[in-house]
Amino acid sequence: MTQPSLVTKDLTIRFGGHVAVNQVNCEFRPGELTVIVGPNGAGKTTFFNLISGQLAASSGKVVKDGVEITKMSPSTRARHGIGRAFQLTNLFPQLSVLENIRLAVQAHSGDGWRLFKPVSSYKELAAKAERYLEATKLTDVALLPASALPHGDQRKLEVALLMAMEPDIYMFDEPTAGMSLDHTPDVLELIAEIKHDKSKTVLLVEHKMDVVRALADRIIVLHNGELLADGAPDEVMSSQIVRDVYLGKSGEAAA
Amino acid sequence: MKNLTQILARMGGVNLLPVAVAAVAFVLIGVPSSWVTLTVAGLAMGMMIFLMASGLSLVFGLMDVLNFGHSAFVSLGAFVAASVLTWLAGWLGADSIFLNVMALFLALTAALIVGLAGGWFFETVIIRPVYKDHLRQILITMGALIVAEQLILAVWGGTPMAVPRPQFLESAIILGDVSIEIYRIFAFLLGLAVYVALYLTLNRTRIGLLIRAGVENREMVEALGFRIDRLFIGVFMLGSALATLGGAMWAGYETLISPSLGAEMMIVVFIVVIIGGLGSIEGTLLGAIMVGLVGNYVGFLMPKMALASNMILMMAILMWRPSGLRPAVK
Amino acid sequence: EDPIKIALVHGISGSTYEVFSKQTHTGFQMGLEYATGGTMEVAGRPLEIIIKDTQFKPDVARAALAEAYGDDEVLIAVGGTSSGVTKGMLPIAEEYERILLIEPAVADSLTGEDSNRYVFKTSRNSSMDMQAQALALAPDENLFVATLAEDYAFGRDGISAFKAALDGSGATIVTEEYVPQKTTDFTAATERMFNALKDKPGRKVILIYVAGGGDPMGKIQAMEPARYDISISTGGHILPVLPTYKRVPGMEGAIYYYYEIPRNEINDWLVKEHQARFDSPPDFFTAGGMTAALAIVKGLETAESIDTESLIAAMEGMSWETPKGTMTFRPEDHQALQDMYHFKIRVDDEVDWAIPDLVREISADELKIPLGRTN
Amino acid sequence: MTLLTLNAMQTNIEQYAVLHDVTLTVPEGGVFVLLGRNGAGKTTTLRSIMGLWRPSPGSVTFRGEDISALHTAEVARKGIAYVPENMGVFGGLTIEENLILATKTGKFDTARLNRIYGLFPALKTFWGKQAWSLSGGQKQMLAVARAIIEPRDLILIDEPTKGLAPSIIDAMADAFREISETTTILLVEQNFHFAKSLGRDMAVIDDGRIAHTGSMADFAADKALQDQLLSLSA
Amino acid sequence: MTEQNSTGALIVKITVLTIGAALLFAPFLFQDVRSLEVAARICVFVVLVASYDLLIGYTGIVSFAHTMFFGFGAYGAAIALKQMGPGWDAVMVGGLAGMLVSLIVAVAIGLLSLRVKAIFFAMITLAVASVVLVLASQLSDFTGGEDGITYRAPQLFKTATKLAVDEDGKVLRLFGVKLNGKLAAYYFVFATSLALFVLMFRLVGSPLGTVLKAIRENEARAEAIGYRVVSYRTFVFCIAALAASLAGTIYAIWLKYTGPDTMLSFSIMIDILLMVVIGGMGTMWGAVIGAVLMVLAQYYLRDLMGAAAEATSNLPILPELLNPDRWLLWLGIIFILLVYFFPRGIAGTIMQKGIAK
Ligand SMILES: Nc1ncnc2c1ncn2[C@@H]1O[C@H](COP(=O)(O)OP(=O)(O)OP(=O)(O)O)[C@@H](O)[C@H]1O
Ligand SMILES: Nc1ncnc2c1ncn2[C@@H]1O[C@H](COP(=O)(O)OP(=O)(O)OP(=O)(O)O)[C@@H](O)[C@H]1O
Ligand SMILES: [Mg+2]
Ligand SMILES: [Mg+2]
Repeated sequence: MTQPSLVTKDLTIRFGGHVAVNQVNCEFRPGELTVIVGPNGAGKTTFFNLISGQLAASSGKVVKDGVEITKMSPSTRARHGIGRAFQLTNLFPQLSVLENIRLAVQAHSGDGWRLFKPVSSYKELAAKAERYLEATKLTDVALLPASALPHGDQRKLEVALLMAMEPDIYMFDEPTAGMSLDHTPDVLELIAEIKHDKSKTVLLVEHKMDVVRALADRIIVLHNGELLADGAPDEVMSSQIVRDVYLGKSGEAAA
Repeated sequence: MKNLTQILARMGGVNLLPVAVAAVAFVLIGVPSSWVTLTVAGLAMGMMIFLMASGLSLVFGLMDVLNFGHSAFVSLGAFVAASVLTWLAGWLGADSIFLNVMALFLALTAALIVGLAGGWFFETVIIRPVYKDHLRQILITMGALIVAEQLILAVWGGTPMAVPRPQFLESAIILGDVSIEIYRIFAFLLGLAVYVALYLTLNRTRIGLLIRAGVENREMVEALGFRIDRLFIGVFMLGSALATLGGAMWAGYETLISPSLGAEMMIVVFIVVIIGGLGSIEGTLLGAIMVGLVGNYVGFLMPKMALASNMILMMAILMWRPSGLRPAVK
Repeated sequence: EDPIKIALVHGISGSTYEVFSKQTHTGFQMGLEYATGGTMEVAGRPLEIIIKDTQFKPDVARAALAEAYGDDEVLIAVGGTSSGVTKGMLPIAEEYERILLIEPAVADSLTGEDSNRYVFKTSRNSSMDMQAQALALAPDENLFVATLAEDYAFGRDGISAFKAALDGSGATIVTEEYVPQKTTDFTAATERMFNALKDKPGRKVILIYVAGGGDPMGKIQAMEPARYDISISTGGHILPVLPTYKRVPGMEGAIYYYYEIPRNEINDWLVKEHQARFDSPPDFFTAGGMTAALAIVKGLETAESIDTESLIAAMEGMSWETPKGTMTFRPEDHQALQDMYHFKIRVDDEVDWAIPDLVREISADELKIPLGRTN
Repeated sequence: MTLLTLNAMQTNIEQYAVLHDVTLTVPEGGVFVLLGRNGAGKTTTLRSIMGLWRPSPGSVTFRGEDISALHTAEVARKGIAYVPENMGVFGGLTIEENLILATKTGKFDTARLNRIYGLFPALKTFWGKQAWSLSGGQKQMLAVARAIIEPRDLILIDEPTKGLAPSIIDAMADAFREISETTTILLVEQNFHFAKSLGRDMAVIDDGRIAHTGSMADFAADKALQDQLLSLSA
Repeated sequence: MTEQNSTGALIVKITVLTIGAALLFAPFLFQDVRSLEVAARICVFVVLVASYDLLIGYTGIVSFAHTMFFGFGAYGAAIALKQMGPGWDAVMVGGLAGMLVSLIVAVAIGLLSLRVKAIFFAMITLAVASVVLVLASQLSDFTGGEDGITYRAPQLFKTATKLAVDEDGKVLRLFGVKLNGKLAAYYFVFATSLALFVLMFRLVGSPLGTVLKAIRENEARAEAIGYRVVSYRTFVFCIAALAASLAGTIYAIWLKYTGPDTMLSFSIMIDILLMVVIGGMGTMWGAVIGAVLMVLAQYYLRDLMGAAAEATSNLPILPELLNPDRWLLWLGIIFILLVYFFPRGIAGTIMQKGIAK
């Protein structure tokens, strides 16, 4: 088996008395797509926040490729190859779609500190940005400010930003929420493509069961901040406890 | 250690800060009569600053509007009250307490009315288009400040104006070596009354909640069935009226006023609002009293430091509590 | 004939002091009128006045003055209102080699090291104020003084001038309090002064030297210094401020001008005309403006020819009549030496303000005004 | 009986014409579902009813009264509640305060409150917490709870199941079914499965026009129509 | 946001280039004293406003300490010129000292407080700036206190200096303009300002410029995709401080006078703010337009209003309102209307026009 690229050890965060993520131990490997499910408020987004650094852990560790990153700032973690997209769309609203993507590309290339050469002279940057625009089918709206896009396209741009960061670890938080059915397949295809690159690790939070079934190599279940189940999709989805806390009746119907 | 903090918290937490400062000052000053004089004067000064700051804090905290034009209302209140008092100078000079009080009452009422009207105008014309946009608020209220100052200059001229005071507020009560100005006692009581009134409206009614919700999401409050636009005008009018009231009281204290009065008080007022914590009337009161007391104690103990005392106080408090003493949002 | 051009370079917008500049302008106009008998002509040439606004900004002031000299080609410029702005104007006069007559800015330094031979000053300076103030206290061994001033150059210089004037009189300074500029609460400083003074024998005086807008005198009076036999002393002030002096009847000090004090023809005319035209008596700056106009006309009339060098020659050491009596430009630094007035406050309920009654004239030679410029 | 009528409604947002012609009749009682792709104009329709956008020309009639010129607050006081797409919870306020604002008198009706606790236990758990700290799904619950804390005549709900866990969706479906016995619900949904189980009548909106109206049962049976209007074939 | 190819953008660029040309030939085009003063002031304020726009327009940092840095540069040069006598060594020493102090203070403020909320940051800068203002007035032995310092500029810039002489030893004239030290001083101001402006212009067009905008738009997201926000903010705060400091040095050399009212006071801060907003935040072109309009207004609006008041003198009320001394009132009203109707400022609004959709 390959070495895990990302490991959490006893990862915990408390908000006052409330423990949102509780002693979670988990390993994630390159080439594997893990879907994280769990009821609302289970701590999925919080778990992502702890890995990507938006929140600081109360205790426990996050280790990426053998390096402990628990104390690092979000930007440092991003430069260590951790990338994420947000559950609530989180863009640069007044900048154009192209600029949004270019920012992500150049963060990766370390060009942010180039002071005096005009942006246009960085050909490679432009070419890459162009590629991600095409991949997410946003070329037509490249020059519009992000805030002018309809909801569906904003979600796509959110995904495009993550792709353009070219991280080792991809974390998607409900990427298709609120997206109508004609748009959803575009995004799912993109995620599937990343999966084919065996050096990348993918984490995905998703409530739509058809999506989960189509993509998951492995499912982990969070409940009340605790790791409740971890294993192959069929196995996890059919376990009684998951049905009880997560799927409810519709789960039974679907299973 | 932990026990101690808990005990302190139960006894009132940061509210004890002025008491602690006063206690330390008592030891350092060593002359009890001076200490009493300074403390009482400081408390009253704090209350006057509170009057000027409360409107800003209200508008800033509840509606998230940073109104640089606030100081124009302070000046306006001062000049309106001073004009009324000058006009009624005959009543003031009279021996009848009733006439004295009537003149004072009319002056304060005039200031309040002008504040309400001005606030209405300000909200509808100046502020309404820039809710939620801090930068444009700063800019547009700055522009309004320039215009308002020029208008005051045009109406009252630039010469300093002497303000007559009612006879019964002149002079001081002398107890041994302690002297307490009557005007300061009056200011203290008025400030206290305003504080209690504000506290009750904001905490005993849904108004405070509505305004906070309205700032966050105006449309949603309307969708719940409230006319947030009218409420906002109301709050703004109240804030401006408090400013003019504060200005009127300040005019009576200063007795010689010039149109730059508001602008000169502005830094102190901002400091008070900041160290008090955004949006809380309690915090503003606490901040104002701290500024009043510390100013007097430092002025007595280390005159050289008096200048920087407010700044140092602000820095120290922000280091200790980055969002002020008693922020509305915990 | 070509007109003789004179520029008035003052701040007439941008600060509340703009009204003072306007008083100066009024006084200046009336002065010209008086001196030329209404013809507005000197030596057969008409006078033309050009008004420039400094906006109370030194850089704008410098540009305005340069423009007056360079583009409008005025012979003489008169200005400015605040000392800082005026200080910035000094080198421009030197650069263009034209006369700058300072009125009404007061700072001593305007005729000091940084000044130059093109600068004349008709307005009084701070040393005159403070020395006169000291003399008005009739200092002797029996006098104990606590001083209160604002903590910046102007305040500190004033107090040193005051101390210098007390030197040798035997009077004691028990404490010097300096409060930050724009202070509004004087309780702390007052307590310190009370504590320092109250156990002293003899006459006990608090001397106030605060120029800002506030009213420290009223606030100290409200703390009832009389219970320790302490009295207050401070300089006179412009009319709008005098109502606040009603709280201190009997107070003594020194003043630069009050319209009822000087007894001479010019002042009589000024008071009468001003009353008639503006329905109010003239104030500090009206008198000052008139003084400047009278100096210029006299200079032009006595100069051999109408050019800068002849004018300087004529004006150095020149004595001329003003609403305040005779003044003389000291040849060394071009400061106009003048009389000051020792006053005592009288309250008359019929009058809106407190009246500074003349106690005695402090003549120019009693004051030992230090020499400014030596270059 | 007709509760709400939208009559040839056109709505412009700034210079863009978003709704071209929306004519719709919502009968009293039950759940009326409005379907459509992203950007079709569903949210705009709801906002136009609430008076948050102004339709012109066109009118909105509620219980026979034209409400299209009323201020949003007045529309709300006619008994219409709105659960917006972005949930519109007041993050700086606690759960309790959010709910208090939604009541008429400032006091809770205990029975209703208990029913809400039953539907969404999480709200009880976090009662005194500030709403910004809630998870995405919990905010959605709060938004719905606000709409039903008082009796209303009509509730407009914009995509309530977005981001909800399956078990909660079930609970929500039950809740809507129960509510719809006394109150009419106009529901905008992407989750066709969910919509299908609730709706009695339905309409599809496409590019700012009503493309289809009819009963839910008929629509659910007609796969070809679904495919044509919603790209549901996948 | 395609600023590049709209007709509006073209108009703005042509305007700015015209302004540049007018400034370049100012001494020859407008041969009076006031015009040259105005032109020099415009040059300096373009730099000052552009550097402030780096903060407020590009990065979204609201600072009230910008005049403080301007003052450091000015006082550095002024004190050095006063103490060491007029000479280039003094200019160098003073200018560098000003920059050094600016840098230290900027780093300190940046590291200590750029993490706090924007509104607190604005307050803290206001506090620091007012402390410095008071210090300048207290340390009067050094700074000349309220009155400021006058001093002499290097020999080359003295009006009496002759750059070229004709046969009689008199100053040579070119198109009627004396080739004297004043002219040299003006071109010194123009050239140094131009250089600083071009540097900042390149800066905002570089990848760094985009990062700054990203921070303005959504700080947390910029951090999440890998930008160290605090470093970038501190960096741009320092750059802006240095540019302001240099502008101060240049202005001090030109004016030969430095005092709190010209270099430090809060009213200059307000001027800068007005200029940025009038021109348009977040575009360097706007800085030029804003500075030009505002300086022209300061020097000429009065005259204009005087003329207007005279022209309307037989109408009621109008002349009173058009009284030249009320020019600030009108400026304030114009400013409010601008913020209200053209939130993107003049340059920003024009650039918006004619964008091909
Ligand atoms: N900053 C915070 N402060 C306090 N509590 C928080 C904070 N962030 C999250 N929580 C709490 O932690 C719990 C987990 O929230 P989280 O957002 O991780 O849920 P989630 O699993 O992503 O749910 P959903 O599927 O609804 O998005 C919630 O109960 C929430 O209220
Ligand atoms: N504020 C706005 N400014 C400009 N265009 C807008 C605005 N709001 C909506 N639109 C446009 O109006 C159209 C309809 O939007 P609406 O939000 O009503 O769609 P929707 O059917 O609710 O879609 P979704 O399923 O994505 O929520 C879209 O093309 C959208 O881009
Ligand atoms: Mg989540
Ligand atoms: Mg929608």
